[in-house]
Amino acid sequence: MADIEQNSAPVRNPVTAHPPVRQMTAVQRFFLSNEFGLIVLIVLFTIIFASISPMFLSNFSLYAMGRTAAVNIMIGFSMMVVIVTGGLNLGVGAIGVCGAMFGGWLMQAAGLHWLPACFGALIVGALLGATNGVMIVKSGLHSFIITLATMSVMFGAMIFLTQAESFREISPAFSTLGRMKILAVLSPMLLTAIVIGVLLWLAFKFTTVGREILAAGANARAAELSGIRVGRMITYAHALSGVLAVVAGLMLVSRTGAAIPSMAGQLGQDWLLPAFLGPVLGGNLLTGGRISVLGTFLGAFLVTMLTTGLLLMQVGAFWVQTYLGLLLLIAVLLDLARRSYLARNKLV
Amino acid sequence: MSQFTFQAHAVTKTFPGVVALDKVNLSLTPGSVHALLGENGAGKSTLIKIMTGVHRHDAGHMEIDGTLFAPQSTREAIAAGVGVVHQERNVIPRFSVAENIFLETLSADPWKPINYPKLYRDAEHWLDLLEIDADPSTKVEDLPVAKIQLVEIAKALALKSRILMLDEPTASLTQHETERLFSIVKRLRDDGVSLVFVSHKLEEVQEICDQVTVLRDGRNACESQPLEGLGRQDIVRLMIGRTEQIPTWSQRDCRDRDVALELRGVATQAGHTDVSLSLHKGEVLGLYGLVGSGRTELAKAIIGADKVTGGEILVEGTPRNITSVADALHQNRIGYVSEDRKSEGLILMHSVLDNAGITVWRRLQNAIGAFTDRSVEKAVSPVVKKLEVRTPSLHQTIGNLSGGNQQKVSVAKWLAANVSILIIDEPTVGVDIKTKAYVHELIRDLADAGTSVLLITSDMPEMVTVADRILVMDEFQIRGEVINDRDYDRVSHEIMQHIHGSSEVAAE
Amino acid sequence: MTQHITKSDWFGPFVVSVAAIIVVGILKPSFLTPFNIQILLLAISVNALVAFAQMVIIGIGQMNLSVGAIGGLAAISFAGMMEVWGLPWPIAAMLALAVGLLAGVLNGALVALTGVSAFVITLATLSVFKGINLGITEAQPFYEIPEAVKWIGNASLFGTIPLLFFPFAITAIALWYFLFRLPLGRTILAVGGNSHAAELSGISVPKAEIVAHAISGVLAAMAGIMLVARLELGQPSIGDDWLILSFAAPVIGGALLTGGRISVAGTCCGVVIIAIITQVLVLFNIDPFLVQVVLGLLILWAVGVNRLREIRGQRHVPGGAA
Amino acid sequence: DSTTRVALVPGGPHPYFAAWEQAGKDAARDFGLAAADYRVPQKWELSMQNQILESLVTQGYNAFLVFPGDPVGTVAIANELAGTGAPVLALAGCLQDPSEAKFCMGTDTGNSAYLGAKELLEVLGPGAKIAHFTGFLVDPNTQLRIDAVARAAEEAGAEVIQVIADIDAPEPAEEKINAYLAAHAGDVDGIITTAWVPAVVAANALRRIGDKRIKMVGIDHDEVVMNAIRDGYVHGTMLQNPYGQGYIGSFVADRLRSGCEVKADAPFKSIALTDKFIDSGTVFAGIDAVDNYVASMQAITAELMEGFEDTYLTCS
Ligand SMILES: Nc1ncnc2c1ncn2[C@@H]1O[C@H](COP(=O)(O)OP(=O)(O)OP(=O)(O)O)[C@@H](O)[C@H]1O
Ligand SMILES: Nc1ncnc2c1ncn2[C@@H]1O[C@H](COP(=O)(O)OP(=O)(O)OP(=O)(O)O)[C@@H](O)[C@H]1O
Ligand SMILES: O[C@@H]1[C@H](O)[C@H](O)CO[C@H]1O
Ligand SMILES: [Mg+2]
Ligand SMILES: [Mg+2]
Repeated sequence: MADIEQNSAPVRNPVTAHPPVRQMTAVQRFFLSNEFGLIVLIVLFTIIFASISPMFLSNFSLYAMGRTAAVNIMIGFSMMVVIVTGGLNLGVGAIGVCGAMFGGWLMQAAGLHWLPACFGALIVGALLGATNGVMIVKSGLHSFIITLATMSVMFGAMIFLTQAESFREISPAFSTLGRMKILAVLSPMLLTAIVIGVLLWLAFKFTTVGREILAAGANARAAELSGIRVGRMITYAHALSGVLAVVAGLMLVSRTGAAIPSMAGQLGQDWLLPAFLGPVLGGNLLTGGRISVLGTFLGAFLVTMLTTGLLLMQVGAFWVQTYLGLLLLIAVLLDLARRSYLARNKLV
Repeated sequence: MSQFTFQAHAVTKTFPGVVALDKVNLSLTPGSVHALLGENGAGKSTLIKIMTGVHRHDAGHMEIDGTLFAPQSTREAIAAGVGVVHQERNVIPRFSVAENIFLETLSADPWKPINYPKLYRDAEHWLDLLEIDADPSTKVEDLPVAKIQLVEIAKALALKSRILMLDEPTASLTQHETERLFSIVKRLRDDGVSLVFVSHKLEEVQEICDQVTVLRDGRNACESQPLEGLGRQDIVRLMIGRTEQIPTWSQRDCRDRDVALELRGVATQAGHTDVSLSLHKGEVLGLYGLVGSGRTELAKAIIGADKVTGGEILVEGTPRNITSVADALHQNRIGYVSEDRKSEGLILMHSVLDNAGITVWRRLQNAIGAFTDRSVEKAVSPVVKKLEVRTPSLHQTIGNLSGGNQQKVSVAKWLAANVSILIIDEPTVGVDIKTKAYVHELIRDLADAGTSVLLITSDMPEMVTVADRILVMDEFQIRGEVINDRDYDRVSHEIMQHIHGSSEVAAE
Repeated sequence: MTQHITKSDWFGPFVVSVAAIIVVGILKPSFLTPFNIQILLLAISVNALVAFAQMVIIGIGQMNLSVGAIGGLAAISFAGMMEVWGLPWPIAAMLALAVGLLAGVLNGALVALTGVSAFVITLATLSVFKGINLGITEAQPFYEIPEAVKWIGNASLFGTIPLLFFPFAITAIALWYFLFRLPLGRTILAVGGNSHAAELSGISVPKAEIVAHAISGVLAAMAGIMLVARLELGQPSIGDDWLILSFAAPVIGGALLTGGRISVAGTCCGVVIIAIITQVLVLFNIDPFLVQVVLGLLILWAVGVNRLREIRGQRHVPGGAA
Repeated sequence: DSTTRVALVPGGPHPYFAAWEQAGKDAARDFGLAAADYRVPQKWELSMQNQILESLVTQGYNAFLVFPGDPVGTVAIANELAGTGAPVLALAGCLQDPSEAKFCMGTDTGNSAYLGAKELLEVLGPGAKIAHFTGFLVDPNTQLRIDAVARAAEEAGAEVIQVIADIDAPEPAEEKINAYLAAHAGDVDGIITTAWVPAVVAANALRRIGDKRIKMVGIDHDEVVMNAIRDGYVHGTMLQNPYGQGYIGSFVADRLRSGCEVKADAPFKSIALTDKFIDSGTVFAGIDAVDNYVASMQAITAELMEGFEDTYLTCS
């Protein structure tokens, strides 16, 4: 029989000292994180690809990879900021193209300098995104179905207005950005993606709006009852998504030296895959409430790298996709194995 | 040879950063009701989850009838005759009551067509037994919370287990439903079932249990001991290491002070037609009523989460049109502590700090709308400390905290919000006795500091301890007012009279 | 009883589709000619299977991005086995279904064993399946489709009911029976409704996941096979355009993407609505440059009408949107 | 031996380009090239094609025969490729001027659609009503084709009563074409299709209804279309010459790397997109040509090949 403890009224600070705890340090948490896993995979595959084909690390290859990754990263960011609300934006491509075409029109038809033209394009992106947000909030319908419909309307309106014609008279200064090399390997586009990534990270970590968007995404009802204007936050997230999509679109304009209606394929659907790959590999929950900007960045980068590596290895042209799929599976499984190994052996 | 049905020896379980159970022993005998007690976060639910195959223990072992018992899944535990009503609700909302009750047996023969008429008939038996007034074909999502709890109990009973564990089954039940449950518990006990009963209501424990195990900080404070001979204070001392301190406050009358919140003939979409009340500065106004009397709905209407369809709401004497909780919080400094912490009160996937701080972000933000976690920490940690929220750190995911500690945070975040009017709905459901006293103290402190509190609780002793004045609500109407002179018998009698009086009127 | 019907998940989409049929029928009488009905039913029959393949996965609270890739792989397997190996069509069809089953089980097993979200897994297997498809065909269609198969793809009863309608109808009924009357099917919806509760109730979540994905794979394969019969060739691009349709139809039909709530009848109505919208664009000779705009507006209209019906009389629920 | 490594890169997986593979192999063998490889983007996506092209540079290819994923959008990457010193030819479809592609060799899509429509309207006679089924609107060729068909109809006093676009994939094509025929088969006398997939689907649909009253002119040489011509359901098809494009293109690319230059005054044709166009053969194949269309394409190829160096190049 146990002793009945008497009169022990220990004074303690329950927040830190009780019960006996083995606190996880920030470093340990990082080792368990998705981001660390992605870094490991990126290093691993770099070694593999480089040892098979030394050209993989050539200046041109690295430059081209960074440039392609930059666009995929921006597309991923665009979807990410909506995913964190627990929603989706099928219209990233449609909005991206609409904004980019508007930017092209401003430069060609209205003869604007590229800076205000880009600004105008971003505004269009914000407006189109906000339109989605308002419709989702007002109707109470899932963003999937709303953005599915508006993607068709927006893209269709763009095709109707432009009659599917491209705008070629892009200011040379702007299209130079798409070809410029910093230190022989770095594209200004990748630099832009990094800067935007840092800004997003800051916004979702330190600003009220960012945090409120996350809260709304995690549990809309609880957020609403805590005094957060959930509808407004969802609208903000969609507007931001629109802006980021247009950044991706403008990157393509700069790179192609023209604004073309087909830059994201029919209805902008070509962007859907990269839009999901980055955020999902990056560990953002599709149910919302959790964001990983670095994860999205690394996820998009990993996929671009795998594709580049596979193309370089000259596996049978038609089979590339199979190998890409298998590599993705392997990547996911490796990461899983890493985490369960660490956990099982209590290494973290 | 062991005389026990079930034995746990030195069971240990750690979560990242937390030792939830530290060499815990437990012995159950057939035909007895075993109380499992302890403060919030002591490890009760963890032990139960290990016994039912939800978690795996790290060390120690368990036996049933002398053979090793180490369930790897819920199915194995059920097969071994261990049934459970978990602390958190676990139903399939879109499924009918009957399907939920028989969910365990449903998957036994995957290809045998379900005979729905028969399923409904079988379910009737359990519904009748627990006096649940619901059609077996109703979807569970259409039921009120208390009934869902009863459905869960029916579900556990339907398994006809040898060991049945009830983790705070009465937290959201009325007295009547609790009595019903107890008569069933007694019958099962007499049939030789071994029951485990978890509750923070010690009166219930003393009424129904014959053995007791107390956990403290994940360790046995006592181990499978007869309850007989242990008084309330003995148990309390085992749980918290000292005797209970029941705060008492003298009678207070704030009716001559300014009115902070006034309702004039308020009608709501939820069903109120004509509610008038005034809450004075620094007053604790109780709103008592039976389950379903419309108190929560009234609170939601006041804070703008539900539609007000008529009448007037005045804050500090001026009529206000509050259309959202944000309005209520930022424009009118009104807060609301929800009774449903899981879906309305907390964001389970976020950290303790994010949950406690959610109401202060806007207050702390600088010119560009940014704030630092440190400033939030500074704002919330006094309340978090005061309530002794048991968490390895403020960065712990709140979903990993014990139920009672979650409840504390859902109260804490509104204490941190610095509002002038606070509506508190059932603040101590599932909260241990020590914390309950802290919560009461906090409410009083708030009132003393000038905050006006509208306290909704179905816990009569709590009401009599804390409120200055009590309004009685029944069927969406205020039936009467009671001045609280802390005379429990008189006050409770008067309250019940208002309720019964109204039902007599209604019957006429 | 009436209340029971009007409250059910599929009633809204049903009203929308009936209204659409009546309006279009009045404005364009040629819409209701037997031949046009046949065309409509043909489109519905195949698309419904595609939608079902996704619906089952939505039911369990997941997403299957590889529906189209499985359908395409089954389609070219079906056509290829007949052309290259000269297999008789029923055997080829069975083997193609087996390909779908295998692909589905693979998806399900990976999801169940790794615990990685189905979204990620099927994103990866989508590439694998599509890559195998392209690797085998090198993007060239298989042309040698037996006459019997072509006949099945195009024959109809009384000039209105295409033969392909029957596999669809039988599948729909069987699927309803499975999901709403058999314990195994209910387990899938239980997991979708609350997987944690289902697990605590002794339901094997991995098993439910594997079964759901297996069914999804078979349904996608069926759609692929039926398309080969209808298109009269084994196109490697079959399935490329399924993804959006596969989600749109169940969602218009009242399914919740969070799982646990799906309706076979509702999904059928969703498919009907989409088929009518597609036809309307052609029937009313919409300027090709405006087709996409009108399409989007019609989808909004369809879901909007249904939504309005739901909202009326409902209480104000804050934060209902996501 | 030549060090030329030619990459033949279509816009995506599409049956039209299958002939390039053999053409490249044959050219590599006949002209002793280091390689002439057919490299297909996995998806019909501009970004995918760009990525492949970049990768091919890294892999050491030094001559590029590219079907532009987009006539404007592909200019930038073509210029970048040219910037590495590699000759770039637009093949089967053109880049819009200006670009650093040496020239474009392919089908004059507008002209082809115009000629096809003419063939159709000839058998239908004046006052005919025709429907036009075509490809994706984002493909600016589509606009050229729509305009060309409209022009042909106007000249012949016929009427284009419906244009259905965005159906260059089998399933939407199947759905829309069938729906159209179900409702309007009686209103229309002829059909012209100016994209591969709609041609296949429309040919099948006509066979299914068994309606030989409606005359159709298709495009490309899909077996379904050729068989429908044989059986009288389709009047004929506008052929293109993918093999010839790949074969001649590989040859020219090698010549350009070994010191040849494109003549300043080469007799290029002008089309809507470019002033440096070489027609690889725009041929109508009706019932009489259906069994020997391969031969007639080979004849065209041989003819083009024969005079190519003299006509278009100056070699040191
Ligand atoms: N899944 C988990 N992850 C991390 N920590 C956990 C988890 N579950 C429980 N804990 C921790 O284990 C300890 C014991 O929790 P448990 O739920 O067993 O308490 P309890 O005695 O049931 O309390 P209550 O009376 O509040 O229900 C707590 O400190 C809790 O934070
Ligand atoms: N027994 C019941 N049967 C059906 N509906 C009920 C029942 N109890 C409550 N409700 C529903 O709940 C609503 C009122 O509950 P509300 O939560 O406002 O009451 P309350 O007084 O706060 O009670 P409590 O919070 O103690 O449950 C009503 O709209 C009613 O429809
Ligand atoms: O229609 C065909 C194909 O669709 C492909 O684009 C190649 O040339 C066109 O004429
Ligand atoms: Mg507990
Ligand atoms: Mg209540």
